[in-house]
Amino acid sequence: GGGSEPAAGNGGQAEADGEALRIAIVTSPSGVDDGSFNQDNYNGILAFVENHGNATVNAVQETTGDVAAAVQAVADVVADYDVIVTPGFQFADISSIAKDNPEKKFILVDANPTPQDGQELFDNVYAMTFAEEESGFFAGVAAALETKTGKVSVVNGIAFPSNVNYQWGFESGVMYANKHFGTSAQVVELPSYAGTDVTNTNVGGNYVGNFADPATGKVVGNALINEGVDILFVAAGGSGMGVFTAAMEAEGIYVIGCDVDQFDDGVYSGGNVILTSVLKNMSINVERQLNAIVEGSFQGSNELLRANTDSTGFVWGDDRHQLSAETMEKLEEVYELVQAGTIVPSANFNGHSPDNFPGL
Amino acid sequence: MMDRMIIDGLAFALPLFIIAVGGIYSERSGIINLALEGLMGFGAFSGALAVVLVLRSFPGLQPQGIYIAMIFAMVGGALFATIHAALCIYFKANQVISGVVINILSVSLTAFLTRQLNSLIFKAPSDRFQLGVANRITIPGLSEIPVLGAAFRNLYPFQIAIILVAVAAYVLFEKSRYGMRLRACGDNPHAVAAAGVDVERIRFSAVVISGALAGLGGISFAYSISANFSPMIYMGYGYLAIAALIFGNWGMTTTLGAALLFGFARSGGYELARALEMSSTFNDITMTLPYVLTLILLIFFSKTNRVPRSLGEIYDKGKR
Amino acid sequence: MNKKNPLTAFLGNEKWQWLSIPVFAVVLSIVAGSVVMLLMGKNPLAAYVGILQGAGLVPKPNYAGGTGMLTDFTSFLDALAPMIFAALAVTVGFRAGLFNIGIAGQMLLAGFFATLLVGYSDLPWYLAKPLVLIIAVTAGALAAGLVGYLKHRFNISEVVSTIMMNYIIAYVTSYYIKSYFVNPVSRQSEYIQPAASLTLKNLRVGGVRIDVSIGIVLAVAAALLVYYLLYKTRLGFEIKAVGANKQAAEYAGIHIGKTTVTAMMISGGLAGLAGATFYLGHYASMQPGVLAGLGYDAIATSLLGNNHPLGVLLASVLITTLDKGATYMSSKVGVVREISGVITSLILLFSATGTYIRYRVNRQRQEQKEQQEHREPPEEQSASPAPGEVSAQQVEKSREANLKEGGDEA
Amino acid sequence: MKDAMISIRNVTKRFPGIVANDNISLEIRKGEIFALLGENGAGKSVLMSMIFGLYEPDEGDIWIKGQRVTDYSPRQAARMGVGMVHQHFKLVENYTIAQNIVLGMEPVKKTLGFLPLVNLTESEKEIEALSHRYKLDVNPRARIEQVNVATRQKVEILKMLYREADILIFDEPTAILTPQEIEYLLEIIRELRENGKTIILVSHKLEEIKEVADRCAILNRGRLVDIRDVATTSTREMANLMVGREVMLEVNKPAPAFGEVVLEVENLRVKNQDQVEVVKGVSFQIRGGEIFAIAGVSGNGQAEIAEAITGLKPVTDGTIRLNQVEITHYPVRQRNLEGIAYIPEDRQAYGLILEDPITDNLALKRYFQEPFSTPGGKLRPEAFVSYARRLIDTYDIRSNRGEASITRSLSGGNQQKMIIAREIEQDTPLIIFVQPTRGLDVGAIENTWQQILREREKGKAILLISLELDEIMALADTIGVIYNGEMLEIQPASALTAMEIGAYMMGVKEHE
Ligand SMILES: Nc1ncnc2c1ncn2[C@@H]1O[C@H](COP(=O)(O)OP(=O)(O)OP(=O)(O)O)[C@@H](O)[C@H]1O
Ligand SMILES: Nc1ncnc2c1ncn2[C@@H]1O[C@H](COP(=O)(O)OP(=O)(O)OP(=O)(O)O)[C@@H](O)[C@H]1O
Ligand SMILES: [Mg+2]
Ligand SMILES: [Mg+2]
Repeated sequence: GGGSEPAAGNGGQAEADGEALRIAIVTSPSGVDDGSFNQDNYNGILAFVENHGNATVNAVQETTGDVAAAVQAVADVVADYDVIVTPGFQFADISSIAKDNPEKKFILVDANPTPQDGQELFDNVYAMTFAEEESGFFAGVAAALETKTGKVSVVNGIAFPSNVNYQWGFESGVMYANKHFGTSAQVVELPSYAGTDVTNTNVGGNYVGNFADPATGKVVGNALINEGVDILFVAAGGSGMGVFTAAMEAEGIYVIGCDVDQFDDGVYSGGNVILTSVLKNMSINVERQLNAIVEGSFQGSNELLRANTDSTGFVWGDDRHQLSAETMEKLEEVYELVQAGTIVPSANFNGHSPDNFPGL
Repeated sequence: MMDRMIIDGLAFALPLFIIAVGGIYSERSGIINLALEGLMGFGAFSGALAVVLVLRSFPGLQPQGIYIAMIFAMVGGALFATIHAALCIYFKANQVISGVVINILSVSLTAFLTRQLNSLIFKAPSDRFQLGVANRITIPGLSEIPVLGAAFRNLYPFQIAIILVAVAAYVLFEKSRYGMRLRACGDNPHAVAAAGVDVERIRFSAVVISGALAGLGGISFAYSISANFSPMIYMGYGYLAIAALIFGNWGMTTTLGAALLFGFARSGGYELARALEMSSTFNDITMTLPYVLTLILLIFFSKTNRVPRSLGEIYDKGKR
Repeated sequence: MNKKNPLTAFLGNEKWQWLSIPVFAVVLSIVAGSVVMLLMGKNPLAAYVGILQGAGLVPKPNYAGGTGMLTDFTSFLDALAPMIFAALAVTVGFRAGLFNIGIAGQMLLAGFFATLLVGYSDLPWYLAKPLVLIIAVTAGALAAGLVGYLKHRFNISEVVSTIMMNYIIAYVTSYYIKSYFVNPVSRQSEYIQPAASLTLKNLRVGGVRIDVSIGIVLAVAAALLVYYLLYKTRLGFEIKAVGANKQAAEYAGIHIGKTTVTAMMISGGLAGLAGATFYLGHYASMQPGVLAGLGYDAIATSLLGNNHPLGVLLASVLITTLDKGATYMSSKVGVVREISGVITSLILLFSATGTYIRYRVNRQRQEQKEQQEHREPPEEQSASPAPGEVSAQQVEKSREANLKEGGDEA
Repeated sequence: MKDAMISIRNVTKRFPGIVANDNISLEIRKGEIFALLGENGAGKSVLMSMIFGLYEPDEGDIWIKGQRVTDYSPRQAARMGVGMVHQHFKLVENYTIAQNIVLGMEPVKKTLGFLPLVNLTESEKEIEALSHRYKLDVNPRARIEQVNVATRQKVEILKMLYREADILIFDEPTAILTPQEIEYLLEIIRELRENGKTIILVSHKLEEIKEVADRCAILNRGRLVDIRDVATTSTREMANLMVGREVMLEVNKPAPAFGEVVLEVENLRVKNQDQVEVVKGVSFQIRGGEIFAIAGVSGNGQAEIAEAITGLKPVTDGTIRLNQVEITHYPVRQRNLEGIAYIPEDRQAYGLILEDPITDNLALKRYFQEPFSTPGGKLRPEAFVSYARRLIDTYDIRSNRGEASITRSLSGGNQQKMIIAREIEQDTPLIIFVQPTRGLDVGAIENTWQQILREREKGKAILLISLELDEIMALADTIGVIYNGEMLEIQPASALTAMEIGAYMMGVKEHE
């Protein structure tokens, strides 16, 4: 499958040889070929390996999805590698391993390391999180510009901060388009699928209530389509596949993918339901950090990555989206504003709301 | 709202039903079939693989994809079921255990093969086979009936296939020579053997049929829920089918009732949640509706339940 | 084939068949697994050694900071405990003729209540830990006891009710976890207090981190206890009788309902302990709505252990080894982790044929024996009086007292 | 030789620990009635099963109609015209009688021009006619689970007749039929012979053999003892050959010495599982030292009376008193302890746990007491073993591996002996015997009868439920006749003749 050459065996020797970096990517259940989140990280590593001939990468999978199990999986293999890439919030606790293994480097994606005895930063851990609200914002703008029925929606998994960020970012984007581009899109929410965030505040939106329940995802999708929604922004993990199915089965409905380019998931007999995908650019950031390691410039830190480092964004390739040229133009326009920090879309805990944020 | 409840309820109930019919075949022949979950999954895997392979060479067949998938899902499910049949019938394994083992094997094997095949054959690492969606069919005339007309609207092709297959399965089971012998095997295989009928052959074929039917149900779920095959197909619907057939007292029509109950309780639960405007956190609670309802109904209906008499007994010719 | 076949000789010793036949099944599946591995172009030996290394049973070539073989081994023991409990739960059910498919649900319920009631409290360890055990046993026993009651009172198949309850428990606990004690980062329940944990985590022995599992001690004790209970006590006799023939048990005056519910409660109690050592031991938090796969694997483990408590101990070691060692093996050999799942299922598949192997082997041995006996004519039958003749004399005697002389023709 | 329908040549069949058939050779001629007798466990059923293809001989071979059979199975046997009525019924319980009879050769009719569907309307008529012809009246549409044991026996016979086999094996077909039914059956057998069929009859009832058979073979412990012409052999000789000693089936019953009333049943009403009242206000008393027999045709509620007294079936009305204590609603265990022993009719379903060893089964009603377990609830395996050894010895229970034998491997007769042994050893004031000698050989019957009488001597109250009038006449002090759930007559045994009882059993009221 995803794994390549065995890296174990001749331990310390390889390390002396500066270039022969041994990399492991440890993933939670879905593995490196999930066509999504994990795969994007893996692609970053593969790109690096391509340019550094004798670097090796091994894919290791943890099958339960439990946080303790995730950390255990890292602990099981860490001795055999120089760098461990861990995509996913499940791996926040690797900080304990990092502390014990100062010579190993860790690239943690989508979470900050769990503090150990009050220590929040670790010299050997580069943790990247993304401003999901920015990606959501681009989705919102695109949806508002492209809708025919004037009704758009966002579907999420559970109202954890990352999901609320996507939701509010999306709503911010719709608001922005309505105000600045003369659209009049309405964000449809089903009261019965409203989310309650981690502070127990009702945040509205459409939450499936689960990340691995495509059946309910489809029910939510259908319900929204029934309400007249024609563009759905889907950030709901595995449950999202159900929303895609609902869209494929209906006529003239489009979805906006998230995290990675999901164009291939949208293919069906009638064409493709993916309008576009909004991104967290994990692969380029993973590759950047791997390069930093070989160059010796690696520095542990906890980074919230934004558009200003091209870390959030949307799909550009012409054959990977179905936006009109006009919409693309407007998206590029707002992209620059977001990059510049002029627009700061509302997020779960940044103090702004979708109808009142800087740049609106 | 009623419409949606009927349409969604049916789309869920029918695949569940056909899996349960598979279970009935096996169990009424005397072989406990806890392997339905695994058979369903392996069937779905086979169907999906076939579709992906065919479409690679003949992309023009996209609209026929679902039919290809259904046929191969039945073939795959049937082939995989031979393991259960051989274990239970020729190797005299404990049938409960064999079923559980088949399930474990199915999950790991399909996950493993999906990955291997994707990277080996398609050179595109992935953990799933993309299926595309099924077109939906509305039957003119019948669909105009008020309220109940919904049952004839927005049908998946597999629903119609399931109904056809189920009718055939019913006739074979209840009216044919084979069916009569099969049901007798579940009651007293020694009587069947003494009548000069090969019990082992009957049981083997019954288990194989159960695999085919479970496979058909599995590919239907794959199409209707996520439009792809991935290990996510193992959501316990095979076990639910077992519950339905026991609830249905191992009879076909009663099991259809049980499956419909599950389907409508499920879609009804969604509608109820929507009507009450409860927040999404309560989803978990409304999702329990079919299961709670089943338990309560079982209290009233289980008293008369009659397990096939020889179910689970290892058949030994010389047994006295 | 009919000559002295060493395999028959090895497998034929009935006293050791409980062990020799599963071992044979395991060997077969290791061979089959090797073939798969070779087909994939991987070295099977390295893979199997890798599994043992990962489980801490064989040293790895190198260890990361703060870890050693002991780390892996203690972690293995920690994972072993819930497996033993869960498989024992299945065993007890089987013995009573009940198929407890609800282990996963009972584990979850037990873990949930123990976590909710004790996991977040400030109780000192000497109160918290026993309380966790008590609550877990109670929750598991009550949930399974209900299944037993429904079975007896309403004739509801335990297979159906446990499946239904698995779903209900998973959804309801999921609702509470997500609503009241979820950790927004990990997306599962908040970690429990160390005082409530059944595993003493991150202790250091000579600079090496180890997890000391209290559960494993309890689990081994539980296996011995269950053995004693099932094979050496009155209750065990009753459970067996009910499991083997309900009508006969009832006829013998055994209270079917009480025995059914008791057996189910013991099974559920053990499942509860599996839940405690799983959710408040090996792990320290719960994933909402997820039923532990362990609950199903335990069914197969129980079989591999021949549904015998002591066999279950060995089988649990084997299955846990495969599971624990899989990650390291997959990293070392460079195969997907699922291959270990495939091997596990192969083992189970082959061991499911154990009865058959036993039957064949015994038959063959019997034939060999009888062929030998046949060569020298059977002495025993003519020499010593057969039991029937002895009693015939007794009958003669009693006949004198009870029968009057005469023919039997009408 | 040329008219040998079946030829068994040096056949040996072994089971673990036992040689069930030891080098047996015999020939069965066309058109004869050949009887096979022998003690319980002598190997009769095994031999028959080999002729029917259920077992394969370990050594030797079987020739049928001059053809050596290889790769033999019931299917093959059926093709060669061999039919068999099995000792343990092989019936599909949830099928109708007609369905059972046609199973394996179901008539199909093209429906809609192409679908071959099973159609039983014709067969049902045929079967009805067949059953009239042979006076084996059954309703072809009745389900097996709803009919009594005698009817099931008739179905087994009809099954074979329907198949028009020309070699017919009857393995103890008369064990549970009424005298009239037995008469009919023997007539049928004769008629079949007239029609040129070859018949093998396995039976413990020597008079039957004497009445119909031409020749008989006697088996003892798997070996063929002798083959005799029936006409020149007395039943007494047959019994001698079979048991190896003199057997007398006439009992010397000492004069009764009745004690206190032990069991008192008043106005007992019981419903069956379909909520139909099957015992309708029955009252009777049994005194110590008294054998009270309930005579009646099978299915008239006698089994339910026994089950109500032992607590296995709930009582809808009435009272049951044991030694003046009302036990109507006591649980089973408490009744056992108060003093009821019970030999049930269906030993395989109720009396025994077939998969368990003899030890556990013999202690099934005692395991919870000293010395089998400690007051703390720990079992004492030594006690189980020594107790089992004693009973095996005392009651002549024959098995392949002594007390460790799995109960299922015992022959039917020996299983019955186990139950009788266990229950008598309970030493209770009341013992209920239901069909105690069903399927037993003469030697064992004699033995059992003696045991029953010995218990009577000890002052036990004994309830005997039997279909065998002989048995009732031989043993009973008092006889009650049950018909359709009602006790028609209760009289001292001396006041009733077999004819009168027979009449009451058919439902004739009063002295007409
Ligand atoms: N399947 C079997 N497995 C083991 N032993 C068996 C089996 N079948 C028969 N036997 C043994 O073979 C012997 C002969 O049994 P069989 O049933 O032929 O006796 P039988 O003469 O028919 O006795 P009965 O009059 O009690 O029916 C018995 O000792 C029995 O225990
Ligand atoms: N399928 C069945 N399952 C359980 N019990 C049954 C079934 N069919 C019949 N019975 C029970 O068997 C008995 C009928 O058998 P039978 O006609 O021999 O009754 P009986 O009056 O007890 O006669 P006897 O004791 O003289 O044989 C009834 O008690 C009936 O409830
Ligand atoms: Mg016999
Ligand atoms: Mg009866």
